[in-house]
Amino acid sequence: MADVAIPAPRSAGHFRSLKPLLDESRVVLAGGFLIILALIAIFAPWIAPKSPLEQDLMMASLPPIGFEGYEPGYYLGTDDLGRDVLSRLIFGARIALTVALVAATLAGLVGSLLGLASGWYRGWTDRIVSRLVDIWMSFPPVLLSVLLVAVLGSGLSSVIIAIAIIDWTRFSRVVRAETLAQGGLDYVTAAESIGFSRRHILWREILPNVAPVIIALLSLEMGIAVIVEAILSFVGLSISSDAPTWGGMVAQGRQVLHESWWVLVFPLCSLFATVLAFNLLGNGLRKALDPVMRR
Amino acid sequence: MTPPLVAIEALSASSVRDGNQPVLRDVSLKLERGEVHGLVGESGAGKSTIAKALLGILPATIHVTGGWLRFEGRDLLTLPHGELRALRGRDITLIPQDPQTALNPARTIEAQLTDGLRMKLGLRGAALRDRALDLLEEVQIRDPARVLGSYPHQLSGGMRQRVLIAAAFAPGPKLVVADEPTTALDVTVQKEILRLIRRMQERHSTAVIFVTHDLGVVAKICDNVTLLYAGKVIEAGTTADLIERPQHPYTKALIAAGPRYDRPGQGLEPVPDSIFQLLRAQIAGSAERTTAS
Amino acid sequence: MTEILLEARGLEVTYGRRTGLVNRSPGTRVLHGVDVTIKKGETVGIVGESGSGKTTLGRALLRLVPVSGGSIRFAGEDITLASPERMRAVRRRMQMIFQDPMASLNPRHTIRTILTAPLLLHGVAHDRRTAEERAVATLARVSLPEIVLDRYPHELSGGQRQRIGIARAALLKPDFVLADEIVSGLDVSTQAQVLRLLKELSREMGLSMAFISHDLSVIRAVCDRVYVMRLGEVVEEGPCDAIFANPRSDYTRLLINAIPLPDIDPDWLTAAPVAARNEDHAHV
Amino acid sequence: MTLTSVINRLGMAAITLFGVGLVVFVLLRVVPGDPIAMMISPSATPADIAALRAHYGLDLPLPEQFFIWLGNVVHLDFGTSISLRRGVLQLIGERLPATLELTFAALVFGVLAGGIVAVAGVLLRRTPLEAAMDFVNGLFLAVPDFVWALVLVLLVGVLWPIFPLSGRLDPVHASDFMTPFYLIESIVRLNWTDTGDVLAHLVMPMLALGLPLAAVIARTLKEALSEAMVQDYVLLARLKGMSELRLVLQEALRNAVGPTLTLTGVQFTFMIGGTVIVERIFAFPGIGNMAIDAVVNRDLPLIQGIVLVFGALFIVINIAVDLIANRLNPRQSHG
Amino acid sequence: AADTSTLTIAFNANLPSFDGTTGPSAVNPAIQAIYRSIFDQYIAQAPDLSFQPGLLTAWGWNDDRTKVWMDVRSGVTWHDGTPLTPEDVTWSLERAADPATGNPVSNVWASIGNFTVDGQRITGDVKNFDPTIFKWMAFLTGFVLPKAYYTKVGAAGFEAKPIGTGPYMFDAYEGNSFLRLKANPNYFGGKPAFDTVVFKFVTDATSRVAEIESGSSDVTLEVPFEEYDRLREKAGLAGVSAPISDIGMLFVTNIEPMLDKNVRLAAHHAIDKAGIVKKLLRGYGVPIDTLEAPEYEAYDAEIKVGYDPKKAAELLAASGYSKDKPVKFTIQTTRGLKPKDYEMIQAIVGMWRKVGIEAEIEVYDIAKHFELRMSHKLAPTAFYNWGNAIGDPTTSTGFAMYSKSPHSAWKSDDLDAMMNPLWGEPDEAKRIAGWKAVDKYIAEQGYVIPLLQYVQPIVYKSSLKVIPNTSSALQPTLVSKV
Ligand SMILES: Nc1ncnc2c1ncn2[C@@H]1O[C@H](COP(=O)(O)OP(=O)(O)OP(=O)(O)O)[C@@H](O)[C@H]1O
Ligand SMILES: Nc1ncnc2c1ncn2[C@@H]1O[C@H](COP(=O)(O)OP(=O)(O)OP(=O)(O)O)[C@@H](O)[C@H]1O
Ligand SMILES: [Mg+2]
Ligand SMILES: [Mg+2]
Ligand code: NI
Repeated sequence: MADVAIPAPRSAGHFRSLKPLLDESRVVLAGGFLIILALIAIFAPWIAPKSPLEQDLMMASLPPIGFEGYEPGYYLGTDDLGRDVLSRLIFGARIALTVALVAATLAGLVGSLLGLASGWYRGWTDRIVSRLVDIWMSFPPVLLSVLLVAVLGSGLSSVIIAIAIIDWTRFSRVVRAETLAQGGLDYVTAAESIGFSRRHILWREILPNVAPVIIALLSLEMGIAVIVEAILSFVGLSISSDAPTWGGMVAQGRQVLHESWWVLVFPLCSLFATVLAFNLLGNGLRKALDPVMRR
Repeated sequence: MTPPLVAIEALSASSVRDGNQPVLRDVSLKLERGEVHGLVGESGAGKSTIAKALLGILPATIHVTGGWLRFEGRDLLTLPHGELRALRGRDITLIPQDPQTALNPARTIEAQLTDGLRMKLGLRGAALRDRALDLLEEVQIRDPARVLGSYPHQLSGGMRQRVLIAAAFAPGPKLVVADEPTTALDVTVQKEILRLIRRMQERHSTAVIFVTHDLGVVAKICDNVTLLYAGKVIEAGTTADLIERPQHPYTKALIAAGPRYDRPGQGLEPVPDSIFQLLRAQIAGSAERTTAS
Repeated sequence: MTEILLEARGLEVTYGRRTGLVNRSPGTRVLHGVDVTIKKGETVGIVGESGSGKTTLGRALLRLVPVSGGSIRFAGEDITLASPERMRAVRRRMQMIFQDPMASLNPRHTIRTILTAPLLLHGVAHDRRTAEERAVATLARVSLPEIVLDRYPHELSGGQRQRIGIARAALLKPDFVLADEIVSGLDVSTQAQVLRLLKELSREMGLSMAFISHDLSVIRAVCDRVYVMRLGEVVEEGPCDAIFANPRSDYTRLLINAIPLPDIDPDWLTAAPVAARNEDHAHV
Repeated sequence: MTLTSVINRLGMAAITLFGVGLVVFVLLRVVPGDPIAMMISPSATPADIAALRAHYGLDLPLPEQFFIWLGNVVHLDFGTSISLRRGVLQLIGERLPATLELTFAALVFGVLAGGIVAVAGVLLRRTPLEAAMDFVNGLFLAVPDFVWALVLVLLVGVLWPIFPLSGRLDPVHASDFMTPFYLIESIVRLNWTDTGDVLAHLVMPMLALGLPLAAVIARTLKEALSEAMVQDYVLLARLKGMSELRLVLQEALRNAVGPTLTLTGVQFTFMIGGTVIVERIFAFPGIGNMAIDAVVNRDLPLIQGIVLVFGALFIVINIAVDLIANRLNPRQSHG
Repeated sequence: AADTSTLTIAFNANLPSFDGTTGPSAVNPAIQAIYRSIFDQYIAQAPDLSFQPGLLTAWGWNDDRTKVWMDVRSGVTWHDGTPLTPEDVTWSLERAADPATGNPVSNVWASIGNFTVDGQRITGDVKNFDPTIFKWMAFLTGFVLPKAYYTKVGAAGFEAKPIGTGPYMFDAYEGNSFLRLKANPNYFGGKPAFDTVVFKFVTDATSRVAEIESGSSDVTLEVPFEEYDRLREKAGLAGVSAPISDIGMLFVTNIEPMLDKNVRLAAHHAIDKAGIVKKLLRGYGVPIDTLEAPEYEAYDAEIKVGYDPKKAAELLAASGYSKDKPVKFTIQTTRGLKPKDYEMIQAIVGMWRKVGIEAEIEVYDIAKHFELRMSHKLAPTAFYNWGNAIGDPTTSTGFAMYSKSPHSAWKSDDLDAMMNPLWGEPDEAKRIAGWKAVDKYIAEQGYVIPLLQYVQPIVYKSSLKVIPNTSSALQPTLVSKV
């Protein structure tokens, strides 16, 4: 029967949306990098050759392996306190990823919820949320984050909260627009005509369709969070204890650049690579997840 | 003897995107000067692919795998890029399907209508404007001066399609490719547009390739028809022959499937599966023949 | 015998009206007092050119767009001002099939979810298993095999998707179904299948149906009665046979004359020009 | 825009500014760090401290402080800076022009550079060069402005010192300006030496601020252009024989520029925020540089004033962007 | 910096205000160099902190310390050409004493008053005896401002165009950017070396390095020591570094666990100050054990605490702590305010960890430090740097350790009892000896942990000569052409 000649699904079952993703070599590359980074972060204590905090002033400012005057065991050299750069990088990945994950998730959660609500219920909810977004966006973000960290005191949680407080608007705006767009599509009318409650429609019908946008934004936001943390460290306001943050290492390495460039260059590279990976992943996700369903 | 205006010979193409699935299979057709030739078939039959091949705008994902495509005896497939560029837009023009998206929303009608005149005919200044006004009059637009200064969103769908028709006939082409030019329009507007195309075509004795999926439209406007299925020519001939004396069972079945307001008892007969099987067998058979030869 | 199921009197719909303090706007009225009556088991066609308000009328009947005037009665109950809760209960008996089956099926749900969720919601089935059994039965009714359940909408062909749309509407055994341009995107052969299916179903289930289309041939093939709309008003109404045989309104005549039938008729194109239309300045 | 929509926007702007003022006010009162603590003498008694606090009006209850401040702001009195001991409005009036000139220069640079890259990228579609450009652009997207500033200081400043690294003018030869808009004034006066000097001082901070913007614009615009390039009207124009460059510029650009414009508006406000650090690094005498000092000194009236000005700028920019978008979109500009 | 009669200084701080007697900027040691260029102090101070005649040529108390007298230099003119009068001096003194003007140390100036003028001599009453009052006249807010001009143009007018009696005159100013001064040809100390002096305000250290390295500036200061060593070696550049009157220290607050003397002393003994100076500061710093730097009057070389991790561990063990069961507390620090401040604290925490102290670092900014210190809420240990350009023990040990001072962290009666009589001690020798005793006691008790005296690095073009100033103020008058 001609009409039962059902076209074969592009790929089986629930993994269907992974396929176009994997077609994008950049996404694979970026995702692979981030997975390795995450593994390094999780297993930092076992991977790092030294303790990131252990300092030995006698071993200060050693160059990386292969450069004149290196010491075996210090693969990427040491900083001016004699701490192992590689180990600090590895533990820094922990902080970077924690900040990225938690801050982006928080911002995403708050922003998406508000965006969904204002895009779907409209009316007063929308008016209030939109005004709040306007107010928020009018603040210069760097100034706001500096003030926030000053209020909250420095520390990992303060940085995370500050980023979430500043960046939720990014989500709210995009998710609102997407929700508005989705709300106008016929499948929503279909759900209404079947008799689903508005809340049910929001969570079960619209959310799954807005989710790809949120996921892509999350990935981009993680990159942004890493940068913001670096900016705060740079201004000297981030994680307080001598925790090894990349941003802090950059700020520190900057002062000794001509003496020991490796203290600056390696964390800067890690920072770039990570932000780049998050950006690539986010854009890849956006492209790959979005148009599949809308043809 | 002058060659026919268009001669397509054994044209085959396949889609890179869908795993080298054939899109056109040994398609041949001829088009004389001043003839309106219909291309009909269901969605995906390859109608637009033929139209695009004529215009030299096949997407990179479709590869021609064999055959010829001659325009006044010159093979369009091997024509140097410069000559092709000179040819299209002057000798071959297009009336697109969707008047909503085929006009640049950011430019005035005048600018878009006169592009071809300026670039292909070298008209300038007052002459250009006069020609544009004439063209709009020709496609029966009232108050052409006002329309020239308008933006597309200020015109109705029918008016936009008229503008597009005017633009297509502007440089005095030998062939106009019309890819479903009325599908997006209301029936009443469709009738006017069909009438207009026919009139313009007759006045300028232009040949038209008319792509549609509606046998009714074909019956009203085309001189000759080619019916396609899955990239293969199923039946071709004069319109009268094909509509009134269809040979192939698929053609018959298609005519029977369409409802008709004047025969309420008839129509709505789905094409039987046996015919699809036949079609598939036919396609497979000819494919074998090609590989064998 | 012919009991009235759905009745609208003087229906008015206005889009874009705002009543804010600074932000007010009278909006544009697109339905100007439309009367519609649909009897039990009857299929009513609504025809008219693009923008004439067909979709708006259909959705207003289901109270899916806010109604700014007139009244709607469904099965004897005035639902013009029914509460959202009440409407949700009524909706079980009023269903809808959409023009674009791709847009009307949630791209993130499997057919299984799409078909079982309404059953579970309205308590027609009390658990997943019975719901699925019902879904499979309905699928069979629209000639689709069970394997379709695990597919996503984009993994089906256009005709199949539209049959899923029909299945979804039929699932709850409604009294009334609104079908809005449901075949205009389909090839003739597929169109014939879908229309046949719809006719059979409505006969079997004793459905009342509002069938929106701009194609008079299709209307003629499936409807008992027809409403011809123009610019938000009904210009003519009556049984199909009567209207097609003897259209009273010029507009109806115009519509009928514009249909290209697959006949050789050299005069069709050149026959008296169709009446001028008000289409010169279409901006809103 | 109609009159009601103008009134509407102004009303919204007022509400937004009120909200901004409230938030910054509350935030500042909970920030630890007391402006008074920073200036008391080692031998001060608690009474001295209380007197000083009263002197700056910091002893009143918070709501009262807020409404006093708000009332003054309505009369355009932003108070007096604690650390600089001058009128906040006057200070901002002096510094804001520097920031505006800098950010506008960066905006122009970002738009031009980003636009050119985007157009080039579209013209080079499906060539290896396109991939390379995308890759480089991706890298640029990952580099925040303050890192650019560092890199520029280290590389260009020292290795290839053709542009001055600090300030807005060469202090030795700086002539007298009557207005704080040095660039504009020097151009108006046709004093090209000054113009050259001001421009040379702009280059480095402008690059630091403008490069990330350029990267963002390049990406967004290229995406929109690519999308527009497959539209029917572009196809039709191509059939008429237009060159690719003309297709991009004449057919696609105006239709694609909308999202980029909105984004540029948003990015521009981010950029004004970015001046906080970049101006610091290049010792550029703008409002961002002053903002850091204000925060370090807990100069409450000054911070409040600066944030409010930033907020107002944001609103103005957004209205401007909307107006431009309206102009460019024939659908809206008509009738 | 193209022509040689111009001196361009890449300066490390911004100039918030031209009035060096009011507001927070008045007590900011970094910008005294600028004030000292435009204005003169009542009493001048040489680079070695010794006092010299300034606008006053002679000064002193009467025998029973109930009156002060001052002789005003004659023949001095303001930059606008009007002569300096004793009224300018008394007006400046009275203005400084009036808290309403916003002088942050007005109560210091309020200790004298009721001035009478007789020729060039000013006589005033001592309201309450402060032995350091004449030292303050060479210190913060000790500037003479023009009475007539100031009253005429007002505060705003003065900010727009300040005039003083100093070696350089105001020429052009752009906030956060630069200040241009020109030579005062009528300066009483002789015409200064440069026609024009430009202060570029470059607060970012790396940018300052770039400024001097690219040749845009002639002199800069407070660059990272690594850079200092590198730049000094470069052709065309030279460097000078000297200890200054600025010390790095750890405040100890009298809360748990610092109430335990063993913990305090252990924390002190565990720090290898010499190691920190050598490795972190590349030798640029002088380890100290008291709040008095060697240049100060009350410096006592005898007071030594010493690096002794073993002893530290023993002390901790006596209180029941060990590496496995460490004593835990917070240490607060600024970051980037002083060279290597944060790194030093990290190093100290590392050293503490080895003896059984587990300290958590909290970074704060300087504003928060002030508030916490004023409200006595600092963490058990808090890093700060203390400047004392007059070298008097009251302004170092005194204000840092006296419980009634809002700047002290350790507040205890035993210390107050020792210090109380010293504030008004008229006998200078007795007074200094008293403060030495206080310092000794503080070291024994571990009430504060002094770390080091800072060294100021100055880099300049080798065509110049720079005399380092112990007070840390890089005055243009200390720079000359070779
Ligand atoms: N860009 C493309 N790349 C690859 N294959 C394509 C592309 N566009 C269309 N095809 C394939 O070519 C075949 C013929 O498509 P074509 O557009 O010519 O059909 P059509 O007859 O015009 O159909 P319709 O009536 O829907 O317009 C289809 O199978 C389609 O999948
Ligand atoms: N959500 C809406 N907001 C504002 N105006 C609308 C909205 N939906 C439809 N309209 C307008 O209402 C009028 C009637 O639209 P409707 O969709 O009901 O027409 P229709 O007869 O279904 O047309 P079509 O055949 O094109 O589907 C049109 O002028 C349309 O522009
Ligand atoms: Mg087609
Ligand atoms: Mg409709
Ligand atoms: Ni108009």
